[in-house]
Amino acid sequence: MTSFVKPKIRRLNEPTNGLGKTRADYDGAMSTLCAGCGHDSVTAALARAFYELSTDPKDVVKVSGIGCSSKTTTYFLKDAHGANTVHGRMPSFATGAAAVNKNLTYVGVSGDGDSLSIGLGQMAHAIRRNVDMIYMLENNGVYGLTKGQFSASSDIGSKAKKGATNMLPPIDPAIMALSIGATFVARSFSGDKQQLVSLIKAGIAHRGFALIDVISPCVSFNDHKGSTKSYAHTYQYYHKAVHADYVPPSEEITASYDEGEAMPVELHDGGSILLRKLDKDYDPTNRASAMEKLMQSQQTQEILTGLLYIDESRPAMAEHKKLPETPLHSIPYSKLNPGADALRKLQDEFR
Amino acid sequence: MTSFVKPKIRRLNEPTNGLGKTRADYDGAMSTLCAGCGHDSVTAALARAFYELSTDPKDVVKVSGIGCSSKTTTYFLKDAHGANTVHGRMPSFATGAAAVNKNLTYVGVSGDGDSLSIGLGQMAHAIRRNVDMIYMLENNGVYGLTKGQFSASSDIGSKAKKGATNMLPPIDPAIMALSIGATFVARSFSGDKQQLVSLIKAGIAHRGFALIDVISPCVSFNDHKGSTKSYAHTYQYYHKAVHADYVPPSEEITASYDEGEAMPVELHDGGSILLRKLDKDYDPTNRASAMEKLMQSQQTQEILTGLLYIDESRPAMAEHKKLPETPLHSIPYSKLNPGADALRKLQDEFR
Amino acid sequence: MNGPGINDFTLRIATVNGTGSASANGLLMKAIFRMGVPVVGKNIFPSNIQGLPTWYEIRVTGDGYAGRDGETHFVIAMNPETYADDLAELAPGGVLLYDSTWPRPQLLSRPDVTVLGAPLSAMCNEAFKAARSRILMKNMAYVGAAAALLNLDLGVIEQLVTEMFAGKEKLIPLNMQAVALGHDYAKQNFKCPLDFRVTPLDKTKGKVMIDGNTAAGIGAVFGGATFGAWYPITPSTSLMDAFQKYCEELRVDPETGQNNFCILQAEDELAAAGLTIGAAWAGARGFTPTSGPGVSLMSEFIGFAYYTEVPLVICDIQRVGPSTGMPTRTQQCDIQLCAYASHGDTRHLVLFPAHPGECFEFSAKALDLAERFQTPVFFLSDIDIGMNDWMVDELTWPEDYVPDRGKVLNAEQLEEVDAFYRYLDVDGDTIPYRTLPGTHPKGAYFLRGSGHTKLGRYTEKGPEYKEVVDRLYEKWKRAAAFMPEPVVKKSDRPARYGMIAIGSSDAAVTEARDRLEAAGVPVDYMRVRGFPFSDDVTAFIDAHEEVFVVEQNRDAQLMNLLITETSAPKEKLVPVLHYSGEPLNFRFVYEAVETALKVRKIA
Amino acid sequence: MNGPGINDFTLRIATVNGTGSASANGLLMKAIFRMGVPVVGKNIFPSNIQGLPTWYEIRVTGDGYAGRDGETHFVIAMNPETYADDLAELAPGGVLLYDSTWPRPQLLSRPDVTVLGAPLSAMCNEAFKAARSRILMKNMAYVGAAAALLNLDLGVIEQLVTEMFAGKEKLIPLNMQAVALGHDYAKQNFKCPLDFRVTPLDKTKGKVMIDGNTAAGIGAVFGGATFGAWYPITPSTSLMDAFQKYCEELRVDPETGQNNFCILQAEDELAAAGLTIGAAWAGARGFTPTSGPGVSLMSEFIGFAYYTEVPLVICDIQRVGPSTGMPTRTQQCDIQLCAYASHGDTRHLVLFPAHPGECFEFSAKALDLAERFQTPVFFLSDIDIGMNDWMVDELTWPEDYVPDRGKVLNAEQLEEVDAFYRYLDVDGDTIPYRTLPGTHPKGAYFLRGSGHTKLGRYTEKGPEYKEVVDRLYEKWKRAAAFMPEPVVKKSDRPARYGMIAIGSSDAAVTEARDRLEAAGVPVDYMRVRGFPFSDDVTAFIDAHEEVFVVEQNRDAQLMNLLITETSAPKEKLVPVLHYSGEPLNFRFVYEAVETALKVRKIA
Ligand SMILES: Cc1ncc(C[n+]2csc(CCOP(=O)(O)OP(=O)(O)O)c2C)c(N)n1
Ligand SMILES: Cc1ncc(C[n+]2csc(CCOP(=O)(O)OP(=O)(O)O)c2C)c(N)n1
Ligand code: SF4
Ligand code: SF4
Ligand SMILES: [Mg+2]
Ligand SMILES: [Mg+2]
Repeated sequence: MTSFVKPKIRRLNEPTNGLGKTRADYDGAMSTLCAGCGHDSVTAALARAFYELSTDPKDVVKVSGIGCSSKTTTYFLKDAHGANTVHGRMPSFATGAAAVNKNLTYVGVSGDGDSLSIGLGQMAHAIRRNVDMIYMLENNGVYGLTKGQFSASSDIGSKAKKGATNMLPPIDPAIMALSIGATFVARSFSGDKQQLVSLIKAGIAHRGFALIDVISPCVSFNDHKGSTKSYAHTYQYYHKAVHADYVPPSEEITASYDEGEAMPVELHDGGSILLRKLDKDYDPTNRASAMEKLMQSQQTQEILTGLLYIDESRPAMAEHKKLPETPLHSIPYSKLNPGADALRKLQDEFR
Repeated sequence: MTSFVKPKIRRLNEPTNGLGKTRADYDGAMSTLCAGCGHDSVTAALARAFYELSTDPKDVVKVSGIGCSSKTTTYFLKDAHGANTVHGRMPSFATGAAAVNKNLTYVGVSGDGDSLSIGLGQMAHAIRRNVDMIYMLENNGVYGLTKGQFSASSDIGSKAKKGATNMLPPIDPAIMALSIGATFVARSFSGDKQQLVSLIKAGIAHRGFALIDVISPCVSFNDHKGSTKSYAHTYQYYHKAVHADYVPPSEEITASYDEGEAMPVELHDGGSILLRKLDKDYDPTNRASAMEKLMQSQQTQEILTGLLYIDESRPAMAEHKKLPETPLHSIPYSKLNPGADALRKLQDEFR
Repeated sequence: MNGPGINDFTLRIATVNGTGSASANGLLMKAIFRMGVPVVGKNIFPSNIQGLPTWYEIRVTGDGYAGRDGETHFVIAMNPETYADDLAELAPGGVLLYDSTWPRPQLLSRPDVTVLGAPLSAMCNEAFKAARSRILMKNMAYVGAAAALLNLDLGVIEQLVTEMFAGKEKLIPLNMQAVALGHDYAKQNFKCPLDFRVTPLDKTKGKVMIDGNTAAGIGAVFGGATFGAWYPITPSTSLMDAFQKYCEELRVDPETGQNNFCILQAEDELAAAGLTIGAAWAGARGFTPTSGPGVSLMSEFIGFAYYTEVPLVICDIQRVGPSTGMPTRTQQCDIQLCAYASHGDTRHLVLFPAHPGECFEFSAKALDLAERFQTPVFFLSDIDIGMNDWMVDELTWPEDYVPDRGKVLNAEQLEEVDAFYRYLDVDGDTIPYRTLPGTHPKGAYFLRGSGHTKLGRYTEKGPEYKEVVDRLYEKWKRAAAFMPEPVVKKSDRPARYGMIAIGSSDAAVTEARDRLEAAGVPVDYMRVRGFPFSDDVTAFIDAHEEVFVVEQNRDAQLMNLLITETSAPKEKLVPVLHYSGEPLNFRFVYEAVETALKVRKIA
Repeated sequence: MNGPGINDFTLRIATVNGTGSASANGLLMKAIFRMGVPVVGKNIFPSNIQGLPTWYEIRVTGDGYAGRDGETHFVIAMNPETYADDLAELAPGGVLLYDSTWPRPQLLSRPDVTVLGAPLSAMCNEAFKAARSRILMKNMAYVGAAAALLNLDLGVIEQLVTEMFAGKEKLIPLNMQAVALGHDYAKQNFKCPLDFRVTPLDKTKGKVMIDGNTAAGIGAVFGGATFGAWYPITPSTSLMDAFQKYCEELRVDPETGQNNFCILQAEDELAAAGLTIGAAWAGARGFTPTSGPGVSLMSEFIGFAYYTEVPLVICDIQRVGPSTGMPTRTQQCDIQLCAYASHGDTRHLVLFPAHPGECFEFSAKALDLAERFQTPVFFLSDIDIGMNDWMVDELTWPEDYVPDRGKVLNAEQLEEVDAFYRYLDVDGDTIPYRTLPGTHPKGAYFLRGSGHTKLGRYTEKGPEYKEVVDRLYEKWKRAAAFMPEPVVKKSDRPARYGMIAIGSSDAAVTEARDRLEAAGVPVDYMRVRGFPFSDDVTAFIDAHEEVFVVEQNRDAQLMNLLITETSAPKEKLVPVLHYSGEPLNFRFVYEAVETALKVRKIA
């Protein structure tokens, strides 16, 4: 019952990234999820994205709440610090951690139960603060770990494995995030690795909070007929709206693209995100219109995916809090201690 | 420091309502808020609405959280049961109370701190459940009772009394509510009593959760220049979109109205709400378009008021939970006790 | 102390979760039960859904003891991952059966145990086609082998299989075929039955095998609960599942189709508390099941209910803490929390059921106490009681039971009173009257968690504030007399030593006491069933030289409560602490007491 | 015991909040302080913003006692709403001054006090035009009248007014005009000064008047805190206000304009805890101020920090509980909660500062302890300490102070170790090493509130789980030696009786002790400053026949901790409980002890 570390065997001529690391260097402990669980695909996509970005794993911080989804932070990037916090409260923990050292990359992993019920307030407020992190919401419409209760993302009419029908309207994380000022809102599907990897890379590059709502089916409790979060249902209603490719600062955008259909969004790090609209009249830089599309898609059950909204203009928390370059833990005490003189002077008003 | 009960002096020929009660019969204890506080006007509007509806005060249940706004539940309808709960958790308490007796009217009173920070999750989930209650969010952009911190409804750029500038995007309760499936969303201003009283009456008549976001300025901590929740700012940017009049079941709709501009919404109690669009292309029965208008108004700082969205079709909690006519506390034990035979039979599987 | 013997041994089945072994294990246990032999079943499962080690332990206990033994005599090892542990677990002389489709010579490393290999997978793969059914059938095959080795009645097994597949009859022969595979293999290859085995008795008549959460859920139905709210958390979830199931079966109005109950899944535990308090304030009899983390989250609301005097029943099914801890392992580690939860001066009523029979009784009792005393009441159970099947007397409900709704004024009564004051102790019993919304204008009052006078008005005046909280203290003290009285098992001879325990420790402590007495150490035992403690508890401690307080936590929480909340001298109390997460066993208690007494004798 | 006299009396000013009286009252207190005479100021304010009764109490205490007297000798009654109470409050022989613009004959109902009427409103209305300034000037007018009656130095008052209106100089003469109005009226109409009055001394040199929250905020700045998160709640808000103020003044990098700190306003207390724990885990020295309801809400996270061993400083500024209670009144009612907060077996470190000087010192100390022991530390203050101005020695910071960051491995150290295991006690001091994110791949580990081994791996095995929680217990015990040692005030003569107190009770208990001794009852006094208790505490109890435990709550929470967490016999401890919400006064303590001892003598 201890967590098993995957055996590390490097193959001959195995491809490596800019840091000379192989894809396996981005693995973590062996998964203890159910065979076929969507979450394992998301884990793989995260590892792949970091591999492709040539991120040094030690510069990543992984944070999660509680749930099957939240367990996955142990299953990738074993060389990164990680934390399983308490249920629904990962956002505050992640925000606190992110405030300390703005030079690391923060990955939050959560579930629909963890984020939309017990954790709704915290997620919303992390969005407001525009904390510089990527937030993977592994959305299966159900509480996996506690065996199959409806979550707040269940659609009206969706059926539970035991037969009950959900009567309450869903909280769509993408719509909710847009409604309170999120700066990066994406949706994807654990079954579409290519799209997911692209979005993760874009999300990491984004300045501020990047939400990726990933439909990630639960094979044990929500993959049956009548569920609107099953593999089958997701494949059927899956609709790609906007494809996003992250282009690092070093690379020039060479791909030719048709003005009306694709556009680059410049990032603060000098790189850019190249957007390809698969849906012509969808504008992922216009909040009101993105919202309109999303609300329409709710009516038609369509699952709109891709980079649904991006706004690079709003400062991230590190900026509006004027956080220093040096991590808070490494500022020398001599800089923190205002000194005896200052102490004497400030007491003038107390005499 | 005990709460003072207002002296009750009935004047000669004082007007009375259908129950023979005067407006003063809808009063409560004397307010201990600051002179000029917007919340006192909301209190007055609530008392007036109940008076005009000829509601028997004893059939009303008042519930609130903690804050200046939340104190106001003592300041009206002294003959109704009321409860000041804990900070941000009124929605759950109110939901529990409402589940017991579907024949009473439930009024929640809260503040922007109470509802949008500590209480965001609970408010959202009460909305999802479509609890049959009216929810007054007395919104002053500030924590009044704790002396002036920004709340989550503060607009970007709004200035605190002590000088700080808010950098975080606001949570607009109306937008948030729409985004998660609210069935009645209105906005008003403590300074516009007439609109407020109409909306309250409509909200009470609505089946399900009726949110009224009331801009209710805090004269002590957020009524200065630079605040976007001051009286002056609100008057300046105030924009009425849709007027709503509640028409009780007994009355016929006699007012003539122009088809394009006004429309009646039929209520489950046989009455109706007569909508008058003051903004021609605003459709308060279309969620996506209401959302669009609201998001646009955020850009222009316009404060869109009136009945912003209504949907009478979705069942309220009492319906989807199949709550009985008899309050849960009065079902005789003989009906609750399945009896010895049933007990014997159900144990067959345990042998 | 005792070795394995006829109708006296422990069997442990090691499998992987998510492989369907749970029903096979239940079948084994039920078969023994139906043969009239008392059994104890303990499920040791991991906190995940599929693929991790899981154990099911069956103690065959002809004497009828309800706790664990502490030794394992027979292991069915179906999970190679845990072979080593399973082998180590066996008492000398024990037997291990494993799936020898893949032979494991290292299992022979212990000369003092017998290892039997049966090629269960091979046989099932040969006999069955579908991949999933091969896995499931392997489980039935070990049931067959165990039946042969332990002398189980195949007819009883067939009957159970038949019941299990009611509605899917064509599965019955397939499953019996698998049973036969294992059974025949064992018969042909091993000396069957083993020396320790089952022989029919007549000791389970009038008994049921039920888990405490189910029993508590049924108790809430019969106790007249009309409201329940919860946020899912292991190990409390099945309590609400049971309440919901039986409400839906038994409480829907046949004429209107309306529900004579309301169950709400909350968005978190803070909301679950708020929902329950709101409903109780409005007059419903309600409760909320949870576990330690939930109680922590409810803390603010618990203090609110205490101070505003709203009935509130919280069923805390304890699991290993602190923090998330081991969510599928058992402990008694929230005793102190439940006694005093919330900031400020707060103290609550706590019930300590010891088995599913009491869960059934106390879940209704908790509702009665909460409404009578208008205060939070904790129903403090744990995983061991809540999620394991225990053999208890068939549940029966008192014909004359009337729910105690406490002091609630109705419209007629209000009509008659001059004035109603919510917090006035009009008749000196420390409990004021309350009213429900919608009853009568005279009954209207304002509930607040801020300072209030005995008339119910807001106050910031010290003396007015004190008057109310002083009464609350008196009310709490008075409740001691209304708690279920302690259960005492006295030694036949005068005993210098005593033992005190609560809840799920009872079974092991009872057995340890009997065996200590049999071994010449007379010990009296008091099982405490409620907090605040009655004077009997002090008297019991006073009457003994030394009292061992047996409990399942690190910090001696019950002992600390006994120290501060009785007048007994603390020097007399000796902690016996077990907190590994597995249910307590009698050997642990026996040895702890024996060792302590030896030390005394030497010193 | 003592009557009013020169430099020894209590003045109480009754006003309505929101009328600007706070600055006038502060002025009066400061004037006395500047005259070299020690003062004690207590602000008794309502939980609203405007329009309710509020009192400011100034004790003039030539002897330098820092607590309340318990009697009132002079009342400035400016709030007709509370005239009756204010009159009743006066000790016989006392004086009441009121605004006789509206004469109140009923104030003459007590023959044993002197009532003085001054038409303050009338005079101000005549002298000043603007409505708001009339209200404000009335406050200055009572300052003037008080100055005349109490012999205050007008020069000092003028100096204070000048400082107060720095930058708005044209207000100075106006305010002094109002002072003169009151002063002259009093001189002309009353016998000035009164018998009890102020005469200059030299006892305030090197002293400052500061409140505990401000001092704690400054302490956190000097202690090197870089992170703070909070959700606003009375009475803790001003602690973070102070930290923020001085950070902004003293901690912004002059070159880059970047902040060498981060302060986050949380969305609630659960988030405040999460933010602080997250920041601490990532390496910042952080803290979160709150009050009782906040601690309740943080409970789950507190257990998480305890079990995962993340440093966490919570400043609990206590107010009257339970529930919302009286949020602007003081109590010591969260002692037990802070000692054990959260479900499961949890126990924490608690510091008990007794005055702003210690707030300054202990807020840094709390950071040191939290980082050294990698565990939650409570800084347990209350409204009385936190929000009232106390006279304390000028704050000085030790030149050689170095923050204790505890056992953190940096990149070089990690490079050298074979392997890093988060929960391994490598050097036997019960404290493992930790690492910070971003340091070194070898330092990576996974933090979890679920079962983990000493190597930091997930586990559901009892023995592995126990190994870690057993070490946690040892670690907690070891911390006792690192807590600030108790402060003992011994009687000159051998004393049969002792007193124990913590925090804000200290001032009153110290004075009561002195006066008991003076009255012939020798009593020793130990002030406890930290939990877990050191052995000195047990020794102190052992050394006395009877020990009075003085505390400000209903349930004797400190006494209960002493009973369970020391080996002292509980029979020796006698509770002295004060919980009306007003700060403790020495008379209460004196009388409680005297009465108890009288009973002993009789019995
Ligand atoms: C405070 C608290 N309450 C309840 C739980 C029980 N719990 C664990 S995970 C979970 C829900 C997980 O659902 P989700 O976040 O959707 O994750 P999934 O398992 O579906 O991936 C719950 C309710 C808990 N661990 N802590
Ligand atoms: C658990 C808890 N945390 C903090 C507080 C302190 N508190 C009281 S009211 C309030 C904010 C009120 O703001 P809002 O809801 O906007 O009401 P307003 O006073 O502005 O009307 C806060 C933080 C509290 N009472 N309880
Ligand atoms: S229960 Fe569902 S969510 Fe959890 S691991 Fe299994 S498939 Fe995944
Ligand atoms: S502080 Fe603000 S919100 Fe509170 S009563 Fe005064 S004006 Fe109203
Ligand atoms: Mg889920
Ligand atoms: Mg507000």
